[in-house]
Amino acid sequence: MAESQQLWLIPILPFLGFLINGLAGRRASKAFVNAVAVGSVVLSFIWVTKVLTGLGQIETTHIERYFTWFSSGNFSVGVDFAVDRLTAVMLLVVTGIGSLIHIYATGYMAEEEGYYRFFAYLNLFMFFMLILVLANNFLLLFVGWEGVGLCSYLLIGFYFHEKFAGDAGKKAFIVNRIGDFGFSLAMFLIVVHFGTLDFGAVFESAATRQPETSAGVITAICLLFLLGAAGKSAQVPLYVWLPDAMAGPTPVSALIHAATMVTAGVYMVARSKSLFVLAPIALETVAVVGIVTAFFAATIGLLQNDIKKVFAYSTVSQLGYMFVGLGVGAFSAGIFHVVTHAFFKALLFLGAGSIIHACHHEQDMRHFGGLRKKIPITFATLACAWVAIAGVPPFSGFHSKDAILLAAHAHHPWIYWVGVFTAGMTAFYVSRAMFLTFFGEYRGHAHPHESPSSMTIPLIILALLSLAGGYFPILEWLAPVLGEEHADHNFALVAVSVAAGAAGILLAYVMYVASPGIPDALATRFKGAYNLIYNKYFVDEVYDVAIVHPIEQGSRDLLWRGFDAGLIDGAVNGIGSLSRAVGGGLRRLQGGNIRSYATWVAAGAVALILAMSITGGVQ
Amino acid sequence: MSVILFLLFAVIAVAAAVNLVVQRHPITSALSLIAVMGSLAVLYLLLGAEFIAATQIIVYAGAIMVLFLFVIMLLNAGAERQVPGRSLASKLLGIPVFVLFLGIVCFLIQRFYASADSAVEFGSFTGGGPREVGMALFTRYLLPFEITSVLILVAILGAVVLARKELD
Amino acid sequence: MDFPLPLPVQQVPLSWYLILSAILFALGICGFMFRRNLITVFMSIELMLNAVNLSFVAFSYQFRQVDGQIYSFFVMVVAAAEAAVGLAIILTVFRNRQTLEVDEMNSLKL
Amino acid sequence: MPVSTWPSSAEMLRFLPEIILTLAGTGLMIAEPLTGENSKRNLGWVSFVALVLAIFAAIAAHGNPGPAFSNMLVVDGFATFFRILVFAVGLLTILLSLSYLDREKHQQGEYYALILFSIVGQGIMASANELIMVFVGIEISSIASYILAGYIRDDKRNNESAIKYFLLGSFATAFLLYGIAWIYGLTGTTNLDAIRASISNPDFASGESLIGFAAALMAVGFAFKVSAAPFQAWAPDVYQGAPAPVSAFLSVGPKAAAFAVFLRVFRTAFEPIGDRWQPIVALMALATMCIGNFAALRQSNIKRLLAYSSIANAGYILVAVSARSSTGTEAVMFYLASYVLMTIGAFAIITYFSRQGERYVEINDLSGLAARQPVLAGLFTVFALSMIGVPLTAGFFGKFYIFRAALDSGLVWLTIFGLLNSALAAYYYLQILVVMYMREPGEATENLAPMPGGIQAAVWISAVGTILLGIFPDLLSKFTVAWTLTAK
Amino acid sequence: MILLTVLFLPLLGFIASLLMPRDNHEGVRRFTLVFSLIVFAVSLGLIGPVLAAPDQYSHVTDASWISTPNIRFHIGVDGLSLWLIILTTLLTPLAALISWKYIDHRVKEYFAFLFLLEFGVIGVFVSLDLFLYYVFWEVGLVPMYFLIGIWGHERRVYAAVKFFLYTMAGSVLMLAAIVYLYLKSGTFDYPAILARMASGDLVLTPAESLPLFLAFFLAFAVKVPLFPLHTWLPDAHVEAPTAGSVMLASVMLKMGTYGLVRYCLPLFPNAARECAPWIAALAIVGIIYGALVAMVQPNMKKLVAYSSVSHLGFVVLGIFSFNQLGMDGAVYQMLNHGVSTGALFMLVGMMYERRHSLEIKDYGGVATPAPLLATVFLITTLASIGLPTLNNFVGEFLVLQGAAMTNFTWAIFAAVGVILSACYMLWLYQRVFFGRASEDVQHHMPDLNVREWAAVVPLLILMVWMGVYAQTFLPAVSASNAKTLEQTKVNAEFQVQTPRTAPGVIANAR
Repeated sequence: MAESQQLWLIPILPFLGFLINGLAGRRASKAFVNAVAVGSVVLSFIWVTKVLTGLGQIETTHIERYFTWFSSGNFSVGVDFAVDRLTAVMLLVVTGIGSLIHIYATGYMAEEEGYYRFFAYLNLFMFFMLILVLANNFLLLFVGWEGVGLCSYLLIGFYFHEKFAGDAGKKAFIVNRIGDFGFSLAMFLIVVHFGTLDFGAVFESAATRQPETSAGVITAICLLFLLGAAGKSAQVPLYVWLPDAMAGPTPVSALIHAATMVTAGVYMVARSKSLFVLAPIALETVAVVGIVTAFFAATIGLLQNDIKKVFAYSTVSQLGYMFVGLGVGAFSAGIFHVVTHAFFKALLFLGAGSIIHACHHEQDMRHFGGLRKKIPITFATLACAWVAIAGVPPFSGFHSKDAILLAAHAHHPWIYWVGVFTAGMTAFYVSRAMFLTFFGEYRGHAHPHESPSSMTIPLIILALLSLAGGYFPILEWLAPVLGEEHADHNFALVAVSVAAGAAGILLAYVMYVASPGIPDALATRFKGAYNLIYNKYFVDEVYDVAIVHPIEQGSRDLLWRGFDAGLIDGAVNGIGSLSRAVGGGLRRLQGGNIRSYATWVAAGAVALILAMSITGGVQ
Repeated sequence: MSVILFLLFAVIAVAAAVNLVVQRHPITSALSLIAVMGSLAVLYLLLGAEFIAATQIIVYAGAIMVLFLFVIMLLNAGAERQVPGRSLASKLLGIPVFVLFLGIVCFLIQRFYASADSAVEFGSFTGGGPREVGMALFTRYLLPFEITSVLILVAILGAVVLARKELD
Repeated sequence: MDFPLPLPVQQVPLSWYLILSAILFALGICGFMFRRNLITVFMSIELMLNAVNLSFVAFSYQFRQVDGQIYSFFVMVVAAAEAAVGLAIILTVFRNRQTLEVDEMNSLKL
Repeated sequence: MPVSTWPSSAEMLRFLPEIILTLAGTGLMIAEPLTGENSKRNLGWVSFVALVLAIFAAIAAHGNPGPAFSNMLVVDGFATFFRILVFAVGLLTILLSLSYLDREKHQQGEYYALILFSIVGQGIMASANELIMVFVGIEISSIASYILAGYIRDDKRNNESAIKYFLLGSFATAFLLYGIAWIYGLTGTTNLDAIRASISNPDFASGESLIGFAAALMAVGFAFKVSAAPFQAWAPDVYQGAPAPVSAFLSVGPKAAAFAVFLRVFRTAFEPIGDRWQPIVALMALATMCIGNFAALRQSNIKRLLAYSSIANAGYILVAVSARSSTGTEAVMFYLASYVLMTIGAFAIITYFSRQGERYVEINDLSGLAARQPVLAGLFTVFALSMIGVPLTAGFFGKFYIFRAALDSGLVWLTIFGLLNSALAAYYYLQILVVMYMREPGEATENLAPMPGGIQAAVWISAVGTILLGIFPDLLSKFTVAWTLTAK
Repeated sequence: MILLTVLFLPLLGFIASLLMPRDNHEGVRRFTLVFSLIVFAVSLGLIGPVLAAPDQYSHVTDASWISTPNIRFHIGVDGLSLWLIILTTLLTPLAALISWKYIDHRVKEYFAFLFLLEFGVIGVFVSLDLFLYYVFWEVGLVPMYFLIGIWGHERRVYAAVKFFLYTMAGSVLMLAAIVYLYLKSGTFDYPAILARMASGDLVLTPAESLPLFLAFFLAFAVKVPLFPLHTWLPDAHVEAPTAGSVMLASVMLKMGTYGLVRYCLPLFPNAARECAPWIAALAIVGIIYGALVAMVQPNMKKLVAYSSVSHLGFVVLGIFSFNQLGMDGAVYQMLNHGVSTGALFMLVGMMYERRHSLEIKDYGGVATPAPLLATVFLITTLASIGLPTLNNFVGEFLVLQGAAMTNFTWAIFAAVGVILSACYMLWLYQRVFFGRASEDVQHHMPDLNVREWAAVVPLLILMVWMGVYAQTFLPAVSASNAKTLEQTKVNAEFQVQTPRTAPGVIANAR
């Protein structure tokens, strides 16, 4: 093993930040809080770069074992960190974008109450996210997995005075729990069949097993992992929490719900690549789930008016793309998209935050308009993100998305076509958002102003990354770990997808800049479809009616009042009442009358005589 | 002869006992009881228990029953009132219990006692005279005999405690 | 003692005595159950004791032993003692309640 | 038949305790009219001393065990145990009575004499080896008890208690007597060992049915005395109506002696037909437990509640009787001892608490006692917990020994029902605790005079004994083991 | 000697506090705190020798107590009981702390009962003689009855009586079974009985061992409480004073699960294995049922109580998985539940002290006036729902893993409980702490004071410690569980060799 790189410092720095801010932040000055929060993450980023330079090409996985977390019998779980090329990418993304967003947040959150609390949570998130990425076994990964979920919960519910924030946080956590349910079961199956949770050991023994004996189990494991990933990465049918999660402060949306945490599912599937490749059915399912999600979320995104909601559905949709990438075997492409998406989606959110900040917490695009001139830096940077996500060559989104779509075409052409159509929609709704926000006349009542430099600088950096990110050699870098894609660069296919993007932008321009009456006309014309999509297919409502409500009502009326209080306690109390009734009956026999008592004595005597003289005596 | 005597006095005894049970007035019942005791004394004689027969008349019929009569008269007890009794249990179970009890006892005697049964021959047993009784009482049964004095002491004490006039 | 027997001998079986005893005993039970005067009830008990005595004497004859008779003697003593106490109790009851009705003695219940 | 000579001094010694008590009782009768109103209390102390002497005499007698008076009596460990037990009951009863009689203005020497005579009867029952002694002992004990139950003769409750006790008691005795007659008729003897020998003889003429019949009649008498179902009906009325110290006495003394006799007769004389009576006694035990516990659930009067509780306790003891083993006998002995302690303790508190004329005998009168009189409530709690059978109290070990014996004899079903019954019983004892601890203090808990010394002594002795036996049952169980009824 | 001290010091405390003057409330409180801290400190001395040989009994005292029948005062500690004892001694001073202001009448009796409770509970955990065990088992009942009945809320009497009767009814049959075992084996001494079973001197036929097992099991199942015998628990918890709830949840319920591990499995391995599917089914139903019912409770304590039903379902499931992981997890989960649910009850109690209500609807927005309380509550909540790095996670994971190894379906259903626990706890948290604070809440919810801090901080530390470095605690537990499992196997093998055994039993004895 190579010399120790002190990997533990990477997550522990933000954790220290969390501790300091959490314990002392309340009474500390903002400057101090800023210094601790930003400083710890930036230091962590620096440490990451130092570690990665130290490790160089990372031909083999670099593992550092610290201590046994718990052990039972032959089974033990260690706190072990590992770095390979995949981890390296993720580490850079997480700490890098994390640093930017921390910096941004110092400006964005400047006037919020609970400032220290926000940063403490954010640091805690970094800690868990880094654990997730660094983990060398499934359980430690799960620690990070759950931890980021927790921070997500805390940060979504940051404005805890508002009911919707609390609701959204809870929803996020619980839906994630459903995913974790799958994740846990997958782990259980792994332990049952492989006896360990260490990545290396599991993958190795999975690969050497006889496929006919273990295929079913591995498929099951992978499907369960998929459930977990679907929860975390907001895939159908568990995507519902992510749009609601926008209740949190915007930097949170950028960091957690766009750039890092939600991609954990993708990371996890990529990490488990060795298993997934042994389970083609599971892989297929991943692809289908991905494309369905991509398409489905994109349609919803078309009609949202809340700028953050639009981006949220966009995130869901983009995550779908990543899943498609994984599902069709283009793991590197999936991760590549993770990276580029982290750039441009973080940028989109931060930009949106900047807009919201400028417009005094207005998020409805119908109250924006013409902001291009009022907040030019924001506009400029957002435009970079726009072109990136719309797949305009040669910007970052184009590269990663095309890598995925090409791989998909090689695999299942229909996925490609749906993907292309979705790309068109993506271009449309992002353009729509851009047009509604920055073009036309200002329709709001606030006095928009440009954000402070602590916010704009990260925007600018991200903008650059969004533009150029596509040229990072991530595919090549990851190839040894995640395998090569064998899709040939078919220019026709590329052209089609680019065209779809262009069409989307064009259509949006027509509808929202050139002739703004069209949307309303269409809405009245296709009222049913419009309502359906506008209300997000009523998925939340269906879940409510079909799952949440029955469980709640059933628990209350059937289980608690009916079974618990009624049946069990009723039976228990019934025994009591019955006993008392018997007692009452006996009391009546005991009426105080001597002659009755004598009768009982005589009758008892008769019974006794009968019993004792007849039993056994008379045959 | 002994058959006739037995039957005669047995019938008297049963009849008197029935009378005791069916009569409403305690005096009548008391007199019936005396009749039972008298006829039993005769049967004792038939069984060769002379001393007991005598005691039966003197102590039982004489002393105890007189005490009863005294009390009945002292309290001026009249006939029971003609109201329905309050004991449901005795009303429902009384007769069945009586019949069953008697039935079982008779059955058992007929069925099982027959093997040990013997004919009563008057005069064949003469161990029931005062001498024999006295011998047994003061040798083997000395302790119980002495102890019964405690019993009687208790009875006296009880009567005194319960029936005396308040001193104060 | 020698006693001439003019009639053709047809002896009484001992069991008849026992059955008579049983009948009297059962009648005593009946008396307790059906009579409502305290004194009569008490007399029913005396009847039962008498019935027992008859059994004792009969058995005494059976074994040609005096022991059974001694028993009945003790029973008489006990009966006497009981009579003294019982009647004293009945007196106190009557003094307090002015009645001998058995059915009135039921204030203690429930 | 052997004609015995004048009793030897050893035989006299074996009967010495009863002689002492008889003499003391007679002396009290004589002294009573000669004693001034104010010094009658001293007569109580005389009886106390007599009982202490009797205990010593019983111990002395045990030093020289064996039969006495033509085998009428037998002094063995079993007899000694029960003698000491009933004498101890007498001691505690007298401690209770001293101030009670003062309070009720009935301080008389006769009372103590009656107690002593009753105990004489019970002592005889404990050592009787002859049915005639059984009978006479029961009668002495009972007749004295009848009078004691109606001791406050101008109290209607006392009257009724006495008349019920008397009539029903005599009624049951008649059955017992009839049974004795039949035993005599079937075996020609009334000596317990001889009866056993006669029954176990394979040529036994009359067959088992008649013996069963006779045994059943005797069982009626015993079952009545121990208040076993279905002969239990008298007990609640009598205990409720009798003066509180007498209730205490009646619910333990005669009962303990009756169990002694029950055991001795059935385990000695009727052991050969054990197969016949065991299931019957077991059923009786079950019925007794159930009736006692179920009926107790609905009681509001403490004395009556304790009466039902004593019925239930009789049921537990019958479980041990039905075990038909020497461990069963040990269990009976242990349980009775612990039962004596907790029952007398509880009655002692009631005696004190009820105040003149026994005004406060409802459970609700105890409301909030713990707040006003924590020590008193604590003591009552000890007794209640012991009756429930919570460990570290004597009652727990009592139950434990009983159910061990039952299981040992394969009475699994009875054990289970018994244990469930004891859980059921917890309910009404808890009710007392609830009232004492969890209610607001009521009118009845006010103006409690300080506890008289005698009652205090009785309560503390009972409580300490209850806890001591609960922690170190060996203190007693080594005697029960050594002195159990040995099958010959 | 240390163990004797730990066991009897509380008894001494009980007596001493009873003897203290009646109205010196402050004195009694201080005495209780200091004295129970001393007990805790002494109990720490148990750890060293036990960790050195966790599968053996350390600190053994074996003296004759009762000669007929031979009942021994046999006590000892192994890896299974060690942490439970420490938990008990730790929670007692904390319970005293949280009762400081809460209890203002009949103070000395209250603290006396607290000591008696500690005595009984420790006794249960250290007894190695079945009879002694039963004695302590019942002794623990009495103080809790009074704690609920005297210092509880409105329906305290009902709850106290229900608690007592439920437990009593459950445990009497265990007594019968203990006695039966004694009659079969001739001893109450637990190690001796096991030795006899292992050597084949004592053979229980299937017809015997099943009823015996059920008799033990019923007693424990009531105590645990296992669905559907749980209905006493919500009532008892709701009505009990805070410290009562804490002690009840944290240590008394463990008496049941401890009994399952300590007695049910080694004594009746075949019966236990035979019944395992049914019991696991009940446990799983309990997990889900408890969670669902907890979700709809309007009362905080009731909610936590039902959550206990759910949590303890995990413990039972783990035990009846019959493998190392499951059992380790189960035992660990006992400790975890003791820490986190104890803390939850403490916090709920603190809120009750401020607001005098347990109804969730009377709260809302508490995080605003009392952020520290909110934070502590949050951490506790997270621990309770099994967030990794906090204690419950390790236990739950091991239990579920163990269950999965035995029967994967169990794990599937049981894991649903993990989802649901998040639902009800977070919903509770949201309703109580989130939202806008009403006037009442705003003014009557001061933040934690020093005394309250002192009560919860040890538990918070434990939550993290046990969650992050389980190796402090687990190896001892593991070793003793390994021995227990071995015992169940020894017997199974023995049964295989015995021709009398029915084939079904062998099939079930893995």
